[in-house]
Amino acid sequence: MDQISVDFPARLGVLQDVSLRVPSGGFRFVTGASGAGKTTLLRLMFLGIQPSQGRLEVFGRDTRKLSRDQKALVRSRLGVVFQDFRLIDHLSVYDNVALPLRVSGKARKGDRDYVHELLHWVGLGEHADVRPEQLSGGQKQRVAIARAVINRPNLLLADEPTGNVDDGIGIKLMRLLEELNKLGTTVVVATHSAALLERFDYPAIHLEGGRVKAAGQSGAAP
Amino acid sequence: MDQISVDFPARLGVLQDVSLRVPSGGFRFVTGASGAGKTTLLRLMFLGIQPSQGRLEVFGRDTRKLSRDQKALVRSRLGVVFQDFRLIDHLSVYDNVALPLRVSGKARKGDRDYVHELLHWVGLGEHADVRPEQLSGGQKQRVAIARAVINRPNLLLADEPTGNVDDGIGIKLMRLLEELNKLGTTVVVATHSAALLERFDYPAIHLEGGRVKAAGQSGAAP
Amino acid sequence: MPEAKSGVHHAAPHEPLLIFRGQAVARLLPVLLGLMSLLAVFFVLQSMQRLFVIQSALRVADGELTVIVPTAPGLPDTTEDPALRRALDVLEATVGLTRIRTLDEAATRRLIGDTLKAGLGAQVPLPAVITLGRTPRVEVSMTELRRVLERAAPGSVLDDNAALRSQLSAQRLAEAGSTAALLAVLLLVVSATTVLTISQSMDLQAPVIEVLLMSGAPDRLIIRQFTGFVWRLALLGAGLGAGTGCGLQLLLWLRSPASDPALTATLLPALVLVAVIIFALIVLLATVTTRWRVTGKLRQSF
Amino acid sequence: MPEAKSGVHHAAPHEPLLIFRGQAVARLLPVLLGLMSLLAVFFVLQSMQRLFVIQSALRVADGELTVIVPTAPGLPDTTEDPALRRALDVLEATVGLTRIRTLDEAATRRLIGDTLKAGLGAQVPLPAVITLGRTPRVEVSMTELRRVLERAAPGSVLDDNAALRSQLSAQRLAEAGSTAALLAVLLLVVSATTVLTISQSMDLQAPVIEVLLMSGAPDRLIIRQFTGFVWRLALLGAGLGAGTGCGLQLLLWLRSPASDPALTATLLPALVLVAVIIFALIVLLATVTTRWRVTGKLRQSF
Ligand SMILES: Nc1ncnc2c1ncn2[C@@H]1O[C@H](COP(=O)(O)OP(=O)(O)OP(=O)(O)O)[C@@H](O)[C@H]1O
Ligand SMILES: Nc1ncnc2c1ncn2[C@@H]1O[C@H](COP(=O)(O)OP(=O)(O)OP(=O)(O)O)[C@@H](O)[C@H]1O
Ligand SMILES: [Mg+2]
Ligand SMILES: [Mg+2]
Repeated sequence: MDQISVDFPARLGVLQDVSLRVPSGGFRFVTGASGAGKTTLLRLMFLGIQPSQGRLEVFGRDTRKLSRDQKALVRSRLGVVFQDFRLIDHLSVYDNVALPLRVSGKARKGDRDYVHELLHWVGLGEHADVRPEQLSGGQKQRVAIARAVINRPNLLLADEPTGNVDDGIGIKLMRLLEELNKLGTTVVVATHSAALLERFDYPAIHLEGGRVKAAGQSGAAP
Repeated sequence: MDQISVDFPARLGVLQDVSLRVPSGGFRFVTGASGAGKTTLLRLMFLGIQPSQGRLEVFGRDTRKLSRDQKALVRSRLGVVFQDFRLIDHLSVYDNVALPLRVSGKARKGDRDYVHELLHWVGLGEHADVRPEQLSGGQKQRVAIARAVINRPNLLLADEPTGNVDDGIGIKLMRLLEELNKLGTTVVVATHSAALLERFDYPAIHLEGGRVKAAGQSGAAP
Repeated sequence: MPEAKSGVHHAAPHEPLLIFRGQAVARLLPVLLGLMSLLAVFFVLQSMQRLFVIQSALRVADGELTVIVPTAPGLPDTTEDPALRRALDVLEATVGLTRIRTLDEAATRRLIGDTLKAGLGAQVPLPAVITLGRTPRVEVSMTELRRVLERAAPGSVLDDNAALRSQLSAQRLAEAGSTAALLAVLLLVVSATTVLTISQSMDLQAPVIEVLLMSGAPDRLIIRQFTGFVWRLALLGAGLGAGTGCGLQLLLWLRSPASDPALTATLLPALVLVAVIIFALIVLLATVTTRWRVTGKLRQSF
Repeated sequence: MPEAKSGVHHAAPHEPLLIFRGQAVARLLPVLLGLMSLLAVFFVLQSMQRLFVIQSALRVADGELTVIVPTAPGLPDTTEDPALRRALDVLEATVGLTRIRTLDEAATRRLIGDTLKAGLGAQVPLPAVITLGRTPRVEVSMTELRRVLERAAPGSVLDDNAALRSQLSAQRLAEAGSTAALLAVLLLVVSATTVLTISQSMDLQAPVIEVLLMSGAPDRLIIRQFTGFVWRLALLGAGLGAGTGCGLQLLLWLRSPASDPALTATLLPALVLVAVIIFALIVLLATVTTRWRVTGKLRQSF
C-alpha cells in the first residue's frame, strides 16, 4: 500500500497517506482508538472500498487494474471476520459457515465433516442447526471466525475477533489464527484490546485519526 | 428475583434456578463465559422475555401481574444498552438518541441541547446527523449508550457496553455510568472484560452454564 | 455525565417520532396502493358505462310501443281511416299509455318501409303507424291490449319490442355476469395485493417495533404511529390512483364522439362516487391491515 | 486448527447455496406473481370471449343473405312461380354465392311471418324466401345483384343484414376500445406491481449479496443464484395464477347454459395460448427485473 487515502462521500480524510506493507506469511495487529480507521483499512484490503487516491496491491497485484472477476478471485483467497459479524439471518450456523465452500464451487466429499469439526473447535458443535438470532454475541463472533477460516484463505482479515468473548475463548481463537498463520496464511487483526497486544507479541500498525503513527517491521506486500 | 428459570422453545435450561437481588441504587457486574446467559439475564430484567418459572420483581412489582401498559411504564423507567446496539438504521444518530424522549412524550424545550450535549460527551458531537451505517463499531456502541441514558432511567442495563471501544473510551463510558449511579440509578453491567472488573470494584454476579456461581452482596430488589 | 437539564421545564412543541423517514416502504407503498386503486376505479367505471349503455337502450325499448294498423285501400288520407280512429280510441281509453302519436307518411316509410317492402304492392297501401309510450308506473297487459285492438282494428299489430328487449336483456345478463366475475377477481387481487404488501412492510418493521417497545412506548402509541404512517401513505397513493382512474375515464368519454349527454350527466356523479368508495376501501384496508399486523407483532412480544 | 482434510479429494455432489431458504420473500413473491397472472389471464380471456361472440355474430350476419321474392297470388305451389325460378337462375349464375336454398312455407312463416304480419292479407300470398351464403373469397356487389334481381323478379328484396351488421360493428368497436383501454391499464398495473415487488425484494437482499461478494463469488454466480431463485418462484406463482385464471374461465363456460360448442372449440386453444403468453411474460418480467436489480447492486459495490 502506498500513500493511500480514503474519503467517504460524506466525510473526507478517513484515512490519509497511509503507506504500509504486510509481508506474505506475516502476522500484524492494527490498533488505534475507536474511529481511527481500523475497519476502513481492512475494508481497503478486502476490496470492500476503493482508495480515493494512492496505489493498493493485494497479492502483489495492483487492485486498480483488476476486472470484477479477478477481484472475485482475489476475494476468494481472503477470509474476513467482520466487526458486526454479517451472518445471514435465515441460514443455519452450519450453512453460514459452509457458504464460502459452496461459493468457491470446490465442493469436496469431506466438507460436511470438516465444517462440523471446525464448529466443534470454536465451541459451537451443538449449535450447528440453529439460526444466528438464537446465538449469544460471543457465539455469533465465533461463527464469523469459522466462516472466515473455512476456506483456508491466503490472507485473513479479522476485525475485533475477540471483542465479544471472554479472555479464555479469546486466547483460544487467537491460537487458531496463529496456527493458520503457521500454515502460511497472512493474518491481520484489528483490535483495541491491550491485553491481546500484550499477550501476543506481533508487530502492530497503530492508526491515529486516519494516519499511521507506528508500524511494525514491514516486509514484502501481502 | 427468585429461582428463575428461562427456557427457549429450542433450548431448555438457558437459565436455571437463578435467584438474586440488585438493591435499588446499586451497581452490579454480570460476568460469565460466552453463552453463560448474561444477555438472557438482562433480557429478563427489561421484560424482554418471560421466565418459564419463578418470580420476577422489577421496581418491587411482580412482573406476572403487570398489564401490557404497566409493563410499558416499567420499561420507560429503564435504559438498555443492547449487545448488538439495535440502532434504527434509517434514523440519524440524533434521532436515534432522541427516540426515548419522544416516546415518553415528555418533550421539553431543552431537549435539543441536551441530546447534543450528551452526544458530545460520548465523543460523537460531529456525527449527530449521520446514519448509524456510517459509524465505526465503537461509535455505534456509544450511540447505544447515549440512547440508554438520555431518559435518566431508574435502572440501567448495559450489555458489554465497552466491548467495541478502546480502554480509554471504555473507562470514560464507565465513569458516565458511575455518575448516573451516584444520582440514584441502579446499574447492571454485563461484561467479560477482566480489565474492567479489576479497575471498577463493584460486586459481580458470576454465571456459569445458566446458574449463579458467585453473587456479590445482595440488598433490596431493584 | 453532562450537566442536568435546567430545572424549569417549558413545554415545547412535541417533536414527531419520525421513525419512518426515508424508508423504502415509504416509497413503495403509495405507488402500489395507487396502482391498485387506479385499476379498480378504472375497471369499475368502464364496466358501469357498458352496463349503463345497455340499460338505457333497454329502458327506451321497454317504454316504446308501436301499433301498426292496416288501412283500407283507396282513402286519400290515412288519418281518416275508421280502423285507425277506432284503434286510437282504444289506446286513449287505456290507462298507462302516454305520448300517443300517429306518424306521417314519411316517418312511416322510414320506420317500417324497409322491413315491409316485400309485402307492399300496388294493392296494399302503407299501413298507419301509431307510436306511444308506456308509463313505468302502471302495468299494462299486452295480451289484453292486443285483444282489444284486434277487435277495434282487425289485422293491427302491437309491437312491444319483444325481440329487441329480449336480446338486450340477454346481453345485459351476459355483461353483468362477466363484469361480476371480473370484478370479484379484481377486488380479490387488489385486496390481496394490498394486504400482502402491507403485511410484508410491517414485518420489516419488527426491529423498529422492538426498539420502540423497549423504549417504553405503550402499545397504543406504537399502533398509532404505524397506522398513522400507513394512513398518510394510503391517502396519498390511493388518492392519486383513484384520481388517475377517473381522469382516464373522463378522457375516454371526451374523446368518444358518440357520447350521449344524458349518459354523461348520469355517469359523472357515479364516477365520483365510485372513485370515493374505492379510495375509501383501499385506505381502510391498508389501515386495518397495518393495525392487525402491528398488533400481532406486539402480541408476539413479551 | 482442526485437522486438514484428507489429501485425496473426491468430487462430491455440489451442495446448493441455499441462500434463500425460509425467506419471507419466498412466500410473498409467488403469491403476488400468481395474483397478477390470475388477473391478467382471466381478464384477457373474458374480453376475448366477449369480442369473439360479437365477431362470430358479425361473421354469420356477414355471410348470410336472404332474398324475398313476392309470389303471384293463386298458384298452388310457390316453387312453380316463374319469378322465383328467374330469381334462382340469376343467383345460381352469380359467382361467389353458395348454399342457395328455398325455404318451405313453415320456415318462411317462422322467419318473416312476424315482421310481415301487418302487410299480409287475403290478397297478398306469403312471399318465397331464398336463403344463401356468401363465400368470403369472392367479393359480390350487392348493388349489382339487386339490380339484376329486380329485373328477373320485380319487387324482390335482397336483405344483406346491413342494419344488424352496422350495429354489431359499432358494438365491436366500442367493446374493443374499452377492452384495449382496460387491458393497457391492467398490463401497466400488473407489470408495475411485479417490477416494484421484485425490486423491493432484491433491495432487501443487499446484505446477502454483500456477503456473497465478500466470500469471493463472481458476479455471474450471484446473478445466477438470484435469477434462479426468482425464476423458480415465478414459475410456481405465475403457473398457479395462470392455471387458476383458465380454470375460472372454463368454469364460467361450463356453467353458462348458452355455451356455443363452436365457440368453445375455437376459444379453448386460445385460452391455452393466452395463459401461456401471460405466464411467460410475467416470468420473463420477474427474471429480467431481478437480473437488472442484482446487477445494479453489484455495480454499486466495489
Ligand atoms: N460509510 C461511511 N461513510 C462515512 N464515514 C464513514 C463510513 N464508514 C466509516 N466512516 C467514518 O470513518 C471513521 C473511521 O471508521 P472505522 O470504522 O474505520 O473506525 P475503527 O477504527 O474501525 O473504529 P472502531 O474501533 O470503533 O471500530 C469514523 O469516524 C467513521 O465515522
Ligand atoms: N432466542 C434464543 N433461542 C434459543 N436459545 C437462545 C436464544 N437466545 C440465547 N440462546 C442461548 O442461550 C444461551 C445463553 O445466551 P446469552 O446470550 O444469554 O449468553 P451471554 O452470556 O450473553 O453470552 P455472550 O457473552 O457470548 O454474549 C446461549 O447458549 C444461546 O445459544
Ligand atoms: Mg471498526
Ligand atoms: Mg451476551
